Amino acid sequence: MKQTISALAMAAMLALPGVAGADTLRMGFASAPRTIDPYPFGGAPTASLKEHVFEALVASDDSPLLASGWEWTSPTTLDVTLRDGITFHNGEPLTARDVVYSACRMMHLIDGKRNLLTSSMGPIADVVAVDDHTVRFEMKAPYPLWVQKMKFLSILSASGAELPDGPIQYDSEGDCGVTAYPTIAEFESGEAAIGTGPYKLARFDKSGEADLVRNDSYWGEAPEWDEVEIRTIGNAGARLAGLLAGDFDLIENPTTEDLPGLTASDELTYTAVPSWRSIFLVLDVDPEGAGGVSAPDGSAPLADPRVRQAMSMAINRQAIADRLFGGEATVANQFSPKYRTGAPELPELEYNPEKAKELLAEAGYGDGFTIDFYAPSDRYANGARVAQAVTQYLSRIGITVNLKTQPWSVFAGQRSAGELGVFLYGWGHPQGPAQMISFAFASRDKDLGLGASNYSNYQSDAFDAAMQAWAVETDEAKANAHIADAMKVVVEDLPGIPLYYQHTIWAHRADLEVNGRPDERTSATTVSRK
Amino acid sequence: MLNFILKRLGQSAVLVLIMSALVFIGMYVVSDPVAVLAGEDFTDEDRAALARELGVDRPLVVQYLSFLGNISKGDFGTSFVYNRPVLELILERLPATLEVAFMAMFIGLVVGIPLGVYSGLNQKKPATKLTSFLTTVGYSVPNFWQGVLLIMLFAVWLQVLPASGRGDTTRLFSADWSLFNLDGLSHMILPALNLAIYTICLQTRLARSGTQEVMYQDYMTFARAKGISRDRLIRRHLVRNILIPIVTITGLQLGALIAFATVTETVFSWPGIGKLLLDSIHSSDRPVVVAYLILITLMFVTINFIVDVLYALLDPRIRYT
Amino acid sequence: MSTETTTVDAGTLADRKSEEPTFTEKFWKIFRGHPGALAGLVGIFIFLLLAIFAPLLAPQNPYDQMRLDILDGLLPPGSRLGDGTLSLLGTDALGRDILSAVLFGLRISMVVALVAVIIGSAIGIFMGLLAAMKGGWVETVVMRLVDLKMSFPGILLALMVLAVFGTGIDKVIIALIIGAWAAEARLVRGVAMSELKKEYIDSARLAGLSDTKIMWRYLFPNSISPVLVVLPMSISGAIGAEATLSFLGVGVPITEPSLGLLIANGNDYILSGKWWISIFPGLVLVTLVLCINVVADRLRDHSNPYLRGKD
Amino acid sequence: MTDNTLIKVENLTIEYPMADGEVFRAIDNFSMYVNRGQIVGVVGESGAGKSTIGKATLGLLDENAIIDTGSVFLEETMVSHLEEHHYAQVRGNRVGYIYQNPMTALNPVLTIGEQIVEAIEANTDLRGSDARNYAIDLLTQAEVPLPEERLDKYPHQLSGGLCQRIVFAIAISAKPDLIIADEPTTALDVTVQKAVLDTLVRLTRQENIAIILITHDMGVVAEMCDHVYVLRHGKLVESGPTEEVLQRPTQSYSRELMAAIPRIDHKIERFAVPGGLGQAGDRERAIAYLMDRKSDAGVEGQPLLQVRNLSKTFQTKATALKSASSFKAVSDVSFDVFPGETLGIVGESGSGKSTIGRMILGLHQPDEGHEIIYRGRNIADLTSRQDKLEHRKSLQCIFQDPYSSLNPRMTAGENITYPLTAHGLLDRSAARQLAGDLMELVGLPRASARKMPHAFSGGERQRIGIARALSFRPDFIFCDEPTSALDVTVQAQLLNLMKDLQDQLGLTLLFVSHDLAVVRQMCDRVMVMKAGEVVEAGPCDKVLVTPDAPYTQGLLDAMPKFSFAAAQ
Repeated sequence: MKQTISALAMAAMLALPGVAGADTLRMGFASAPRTIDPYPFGGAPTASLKEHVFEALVASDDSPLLASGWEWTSPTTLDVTLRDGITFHNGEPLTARDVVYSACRMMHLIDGKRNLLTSSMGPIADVVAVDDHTVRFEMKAPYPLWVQKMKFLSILSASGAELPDGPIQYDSEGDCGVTAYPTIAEFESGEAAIGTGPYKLARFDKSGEADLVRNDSYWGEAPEWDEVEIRTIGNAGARLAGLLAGDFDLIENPTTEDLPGLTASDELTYTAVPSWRSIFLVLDVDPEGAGGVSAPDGSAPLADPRVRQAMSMAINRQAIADRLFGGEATVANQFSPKYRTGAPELPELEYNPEKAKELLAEAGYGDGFTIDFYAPSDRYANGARVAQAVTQYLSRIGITVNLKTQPWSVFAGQRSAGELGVFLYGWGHPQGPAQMISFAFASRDKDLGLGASNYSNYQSDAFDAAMQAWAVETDEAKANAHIADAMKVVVEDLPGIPLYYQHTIWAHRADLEVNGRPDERTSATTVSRK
Repeated sequence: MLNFILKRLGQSAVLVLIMSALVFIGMYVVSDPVAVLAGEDFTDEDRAALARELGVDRPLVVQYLSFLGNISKGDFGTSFVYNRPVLELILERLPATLEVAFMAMFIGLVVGIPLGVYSGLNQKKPATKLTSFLTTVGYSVPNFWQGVLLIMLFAVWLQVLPASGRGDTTRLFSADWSLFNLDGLSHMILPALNLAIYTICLQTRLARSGTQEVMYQDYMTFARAKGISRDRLIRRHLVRNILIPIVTITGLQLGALIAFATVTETVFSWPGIGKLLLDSIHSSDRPVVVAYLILITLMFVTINFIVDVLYALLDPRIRYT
Repeated sequence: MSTETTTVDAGTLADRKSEEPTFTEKFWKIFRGHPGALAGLVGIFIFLLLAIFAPLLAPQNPYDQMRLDILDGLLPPGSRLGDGTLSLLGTDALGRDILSAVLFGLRISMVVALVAVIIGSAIGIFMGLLAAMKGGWVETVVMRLVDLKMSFPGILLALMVLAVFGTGIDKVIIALIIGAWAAEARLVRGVAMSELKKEYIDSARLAGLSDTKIMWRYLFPNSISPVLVVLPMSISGAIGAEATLSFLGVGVPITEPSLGLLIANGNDYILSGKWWISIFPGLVLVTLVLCINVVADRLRDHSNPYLRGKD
Repeated sequence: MTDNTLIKVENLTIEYPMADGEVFRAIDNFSMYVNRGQIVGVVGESGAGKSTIGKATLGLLDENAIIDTGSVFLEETMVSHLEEHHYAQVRGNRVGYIYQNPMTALNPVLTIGEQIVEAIEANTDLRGSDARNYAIDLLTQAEVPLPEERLDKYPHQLSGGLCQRIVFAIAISAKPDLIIADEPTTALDVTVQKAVLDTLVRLTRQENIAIILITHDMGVVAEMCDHVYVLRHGKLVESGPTEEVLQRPTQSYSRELMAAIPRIDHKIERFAVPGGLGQAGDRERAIAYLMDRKSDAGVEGQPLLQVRNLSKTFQTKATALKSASSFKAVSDVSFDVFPGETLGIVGESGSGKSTIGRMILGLHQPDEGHEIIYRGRNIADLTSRQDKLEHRKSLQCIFQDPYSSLNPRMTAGENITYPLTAHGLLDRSAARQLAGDLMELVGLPRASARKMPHAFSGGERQRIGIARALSFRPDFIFCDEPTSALDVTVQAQLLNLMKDLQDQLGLTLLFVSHDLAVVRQMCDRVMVMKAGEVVEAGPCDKVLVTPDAPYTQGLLDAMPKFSFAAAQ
C-alpha cells in the first residue's frame, strides 16, 4: 500500500502541476480560525492566523519580538523597551501609545464578552507610555508571569480607533477615553486588521478561510510568500486527500496512520515537532474516595501513593508513542515537556508491570479494584485510542477499568463538577513549564492564581511552598529552581500520571521545509522552499 | 383556508415550543458551557464571570423565558463559541446546505422518475431488474460509507473532483453560492451526488410502484381502449397520477436531505448548517442548537404546508369538492 | 414443488380454496422464483448464526481489554498476534482482531437494531391501535405526537436525543425507538381505521364485547400485517442509523464497537493503506443490510396486490 | 356465418398462470358470433370469465394472459393477436369500450373535456376547437345536460350516471362498428340504470352499432339483447335468441339460474334451487339450543319494536379546502315491527335505509328526540350491564359484505362463539360443539368450523354470519342487504335458508334491500325510503303492486321486465 499512496501522490503531481502561483502557499487547517480580531479568542487556529497579521511584545519562545528588551525595576514594575523602526501595515510607526491602546482594547468588553487576557490582566494596575519607545506596566502585586502573558497581547495601531489626541490613560474597564473601538466586523472585513506582522489580511471568511498577502515593509526577515491561502478541512482524511489532490501545499495534523505513506512518497513528506502539549492522567487522590473508583473493602485506593505508582509502572509509554503515534510522540517523565525551557531534568518513569502488581498487593489491592476511566473522544490526537491502550495496561495489573469516552462538551462539564475520579487530560505550556502544575496540583490561592483546576484534590506542603515562591519570583533562574523543586514532589507523589508529549505534525510537499513551532501554531513564516 | 393556515401555524408554534424547551433543558442537563469554554487557567472568579456573560448563572426557567422573549424580538441569542448572533451564523451557512440539497433533489428527480416509470412499464426487461437491484444496493449502503467511497473513487483515484470544501463562491442575493461558478460547482458534485444516490433510489421506487399501481387502474385500461397513443397515455394519464404521491414524498424528502446533509457535510467538510449543528452539539453551543432546531422545524412546517397546497393543486379531487 | 403444470378451471379453483396453505406453502409462494430474495434470506440466517455464536467463532474476545495489546496493532490480514492467534482479517490500531471485532460488532449492530425496532414497533402498534380505537383526544394527542416526530428527519432526532441524553448503547436504542414508533403508529392507525369500518368490528360491538377485547382479538391481528411487511425495512434502517450515529461519534462506546464504529475507526486508515480495518466491517454491514432489504423488497412486493403474481 | 358477421370468436381458450405454478383457465373453448347492429348478451355469474372475452377483443388482456387456442376476428382482422401498435386501428376507432364503473374508468386528474377530446383526436380528423365542438355535440347526444360546462369538470364532480353517459359519448365518438359494454350499469341505481341503458340503445341503433353486453343481470339481458350466451366457469352453457334461452332453457344450470331470479309480480314459497336449512346430524340439537331462549319473544299483536321520530344527521369535519357541513341521512322516521314478521325497507343508495337499522342496533347514535322501544322498554333506559347484554343478545345483525363481516384472523367457529366465551357464557368445549351444530344448521360441514374465513366462498361466509347472529339466540335480526354481494343462485339459496330459519324459530326480521324483487319475496310489509324519508309503507302485496307514491311507481317501472312463464 505504500506504493499506492506514493503512486497517488505522483498522479496528483502530474495531474495538477504547479497549481496557482508558485509564490502562493496554500495551507489546510484542521479547524477554523474564529475571527481575525486578535482579542476575543485564544485557540491554536485563531492564534495561527492572527500571528501572521499581528505581533506581540514577546514571541512565543519567550524571546523579545516587538520589544527589544524588558526590565523589572521593582517587583511590581516592568519597563518594556520597543524595537525601533517598526511600522504598521498602514505605514504608521509603532509607539508606546499603541501598546497602551492595545491594553485598553484588551480590557474593553464588547457586548459584555471577555477577551483573551481580560482576567490575566487583573493584577495590572496601570500601563503607561513613558516615552515613545518605553512602556511601563505597574502591578498590584508581584506578577512575574506577565512576561509570559504578554505573548497574547497583540499590538494594534491606535489609529484604528476614534480617540482624542495625546496620551491614553489606561483603566481596567478599557474606556481609556476611546470613543469607538473597531468592531469585529471591521476586523473581519480587513479594514481594522492592521498589525505589524509579516502578512496583511486580504480576505477573511467565517467558514475558516483567509487570504493573506506579503507585507513588503516588514521589519524583520522578508516573508517567503507573496500570498498565503488558509482553508479549513475538519476531516483528516479529506484534508489529506486535499493535499494528495494538490489543493494544498501543507496541511495540519495528518493522522498518525497516514505518516508511513507520506514517508514513502517522493512528492510529499511530513515534519513533526515536539510540542508543548503534555498528556497525562489525572487521579483524584482524595482520601474520602473518588468518582467511579471502588475497592472491595470500600477504601480509596487512589489515595495510596503505592497504587498510583503501580498505575504509572503498568503503562508502557514507549509502546504508546511507537504504536499509536508511529513514534511521533515523546515519552513523558514529568508534567511539563521536559524540553520546555526551564523544565528540570528528571529520570525516565519506569515501566514494570511485575513490580506494579507487587506494589498493588503491598497496598492491599492484590485482588484489584474498579475504576471508571473517562476520556474526551474529540479533544486530543488519538485520544480515544490512547485511552484504550491505557485501559489495556491497567487491566493487566488487575485493575478493572470501565472506559467511558465522551464528547468534550459532556466531559468538560463532568470534569468541572468533580465527578471524574480518573481521566485523560492535556495541557499546553506556552507560559512556561509550571503552567500546568501551578493550576492542577497547587492548593487554591486566588491571589497568586494557584490551584484553580486542582481536580486531583492534591495537597502537599512542600509542593505548595515551592509554587508560592515561584509565583512571585521575577528572577528567572530562581523561579526555575522553584519549578524543579515542585516538579520533583509531584512526580514522586503522582497525583496524575504523565504519559507523553504530543508532536505537532504538518504534511507538506517534499520541496518545502517546515521549521515547525512547538506551540502548535501553523505559520507561513515557518515554511520555506528548499 | 385561512382557518386552516391559522390552525397549522398554531400547531407549529406548539411544536416549536415543545421542541425548544426539550432541547434547552436537555442541553442544560448534559453539559455546562462554562466548563467547555473556560480556559484551563481560569480561576473561579473567571468562571463565574464567564457564566454571567453567557447568562447561564440564572435559573433555567429564567434563561428559557428570556430566550423566548428574545426570540419574539427576532433575537435567537449569541453563540457561546463564535460569539456572534446565532441567526446570522445559521443564515450564513444555510445557502451551502440548501444548494447542495436542492442539487441532490434535482439529480434525484431527473434521474429517478424516468428510471422508475421505465421500470414500471417494462417489468420484465433485464434493465429493470438491474435498476431494481441497484436501487436496493443504493438503499443498503449507508450514506457516510457512500461518501467515503465517492472520495476514494473520484478524488483520490481518478483525481477528477475535489474531495472537500466548498470551492469558490459567488455572491448573490447577499449570500455566497457555489452553484454559479465552475470551481464551486466541481466541489459541489460529490456531496450532491452523495445525497442524491438515496434520492434517486427513492424516486425510482416511488415512480416504479406508482406506475405499476396506476397501470392497472380502470382508467388506464379505458384510456387504452379509447385508442390514444402510448406516448400520450404515459405523459398525460400516467405521469399526472404518479406525480401526486411523488410530490408529497419529495417534500418530506427535502427535509430528510437537509437532515442527512449533517452526515454528508461532515464527510465532505461542506460548511453548511448540518456541520454547524454537529459541531455545536459537540461544543455544547446551546444557542446554536436550539435556534437551528427552531428554524428547521419552521422550515419543515413550511415545506409540509407547501406540499399540502401542491397536493391539492395536482389532485382535482381535493381541489374541487 | 412440482414444476409440472396443471390446469384448473374456475370451478375447481373455488373448491381448492378450502385448502389451508401451510407455512411452507406460504413461504414458497413468496420466495419461489426469486433467487435473489432467497439468497438474502439465507444471508440473514447466516449473519444471525454468526452473531449468535460470535463468542464461539471469534478467535479473540475483542471486549476483553486484558487480552488486547497495542503491540499487535495494525497487523495486515493473515498475520499472527503476539500470543500466536492467527488474525485472518488483520488487526486495528489497538490490536483488536478485525474478524473478532466484526463478529462481535455484528452482534451489537443486530441487537441494537432488533431491540429498537421491536420495542419501537410495539409502541407504535399500541399507539396506532389506541388512536384508531379511542378517537377523540387520545387520537389527537397520539397523532400530533406522530406529526411532531414525522416532521423531523430521524437522524436529526437521534442527534437531538443523544445531545440531550448523552451517548451509549442504551441511549442509541432510545434514540432509535423514538425514531421508529411514529411511522408504525401512523401505519397501524391507518389500517385500523379502515378495519374499524368493517362489519366484523360491528359484529363484535353488537356482541357487547369490551373495547379492550375488540382491540386485541379483532383489531390487532388484522392491523399488524403491514407493520410486519415493513419490519425488515425498519430493521435495516435501524442498523444503518446506528452505524451513522456511531460514525458521527455519538453512538456506541469505543470499547464495544458496532460495525458503524469499526468503519469510522478504520476510515482514518483508508488513505494510509490499512484498508482492512474499515473495508471488512463495511462490507459486512452493506451485505447484511442488502440481504435484509432484498427480503424486505420481496415481502413488500408480495403484499402489494398490484404486483402479486405479475412478476 | 353470413356476410353480416362483425365479430367471430372461435374456440377461444385463455389461461392465466398462477403463483403456485398451475394454470387457471378463464375462458375454455368458447365461440360466439355477433352481427352488425346486433345486441348480444354475455351473461354469467361472477368468475364466469365474461370480461375476459371483451378484453381479448381489444388486446387489453393482462400481460400474463395466454391465448391458448382460438381467436377473435373483427371482420377480416384477427384482433386477438395483433401487435400493440396495430390496436390503434381497432381501439376506439372500430370498437368502443364501456367500463363497468364509470367513476374509475375516467382519469380522476384530467378534465372531462380533455378525456373526450383526446379520444376524438385519436380516432378522427377533428382537431382543436372542431374536436371540442364535436365533444359538445356527443355529450348532447348522450343526454348530458349543460355539456359545455361539463367539459371543464373533473369526474368526481359528476354523478355516476353522468359519468357513464360521458363514457358512452367517448365510446361512440368515432362511430365504431361495435361497442363492448362490460356491466355498464352495475354501479348505478336502478332508476338511473334504466335511463342510461335507454340512451345506450338509442345511440347505437341510430348508428347501427353492434353491442356485446356483458352482464350478470338477466333482467337487463331480457330487456335489451337479441341474442344471449350463458357462461359458467369459462365454458359456454347455452346460447340462442334471448326469448328462447330465457323462456325455455335446456340446460340445468340455465334453468337454475332462471329459477333463482327473484320476481316482483308475486311472492313464492321458496326458490326452486337446491340447498336450504341443513339436514344433517345434530340439527335438532342446534334447534333445541336456539328455541331455549327467553319466553317473552314478543306478544302476538303487540309490536316487538317501536321506533318513533328517528333522525340522524352526519357531520363532516372541516379540512384544508372545505368547511364543516352536515347531511341528514334519516329524518323523522317512525314505525313498528311485530313479532314473527319481516319488515322490509327498500330504497336506492343514500336513502338512509341501513342507517335506520344501525341506529336500532346502537351502532350509530340517533339525533335527539327519538324513541326506540324494544319489548316495551325504551333502550335509552337500559343502564345495568346485565340489561345491556341481554338486549344486545336479543338484537342481532346479518351484514351486507360477506368479505368483511367475519374476523379474518379467527376460525369460522371462533367467529361464531368467541363473544359467548368472552362473556363467560360458554366454556371452550361447549363453544366448539355449538359452533359445529350451528355450522351444520346453516348447511356447512361441521368440521369446517376449524377453517379460517378466507377458505369459504361468499355465500358460505354469509351462512357463517347467520350462524354467528343465531348463536346469541336473538329474537330480532336486522338483515342489512345480506345478499347484495352474492350471485343470484347463491342469493336464492340463502334467502331460502333464512325463510326456513324464520319458520322454525319464529324470528322477527328487519330486512333492508335495494332490490324490490328480493323484498317482495322476503317481506310481509315494506317501507319505501327516499333521501332519508319514508315515501310509502304498507303490506308488500299493496305497495309493490299498486303503489300510491309516484316514486315507488317509478322504481317499479325501472325494473327490467322479464317474463318468467317457463322458468317456473
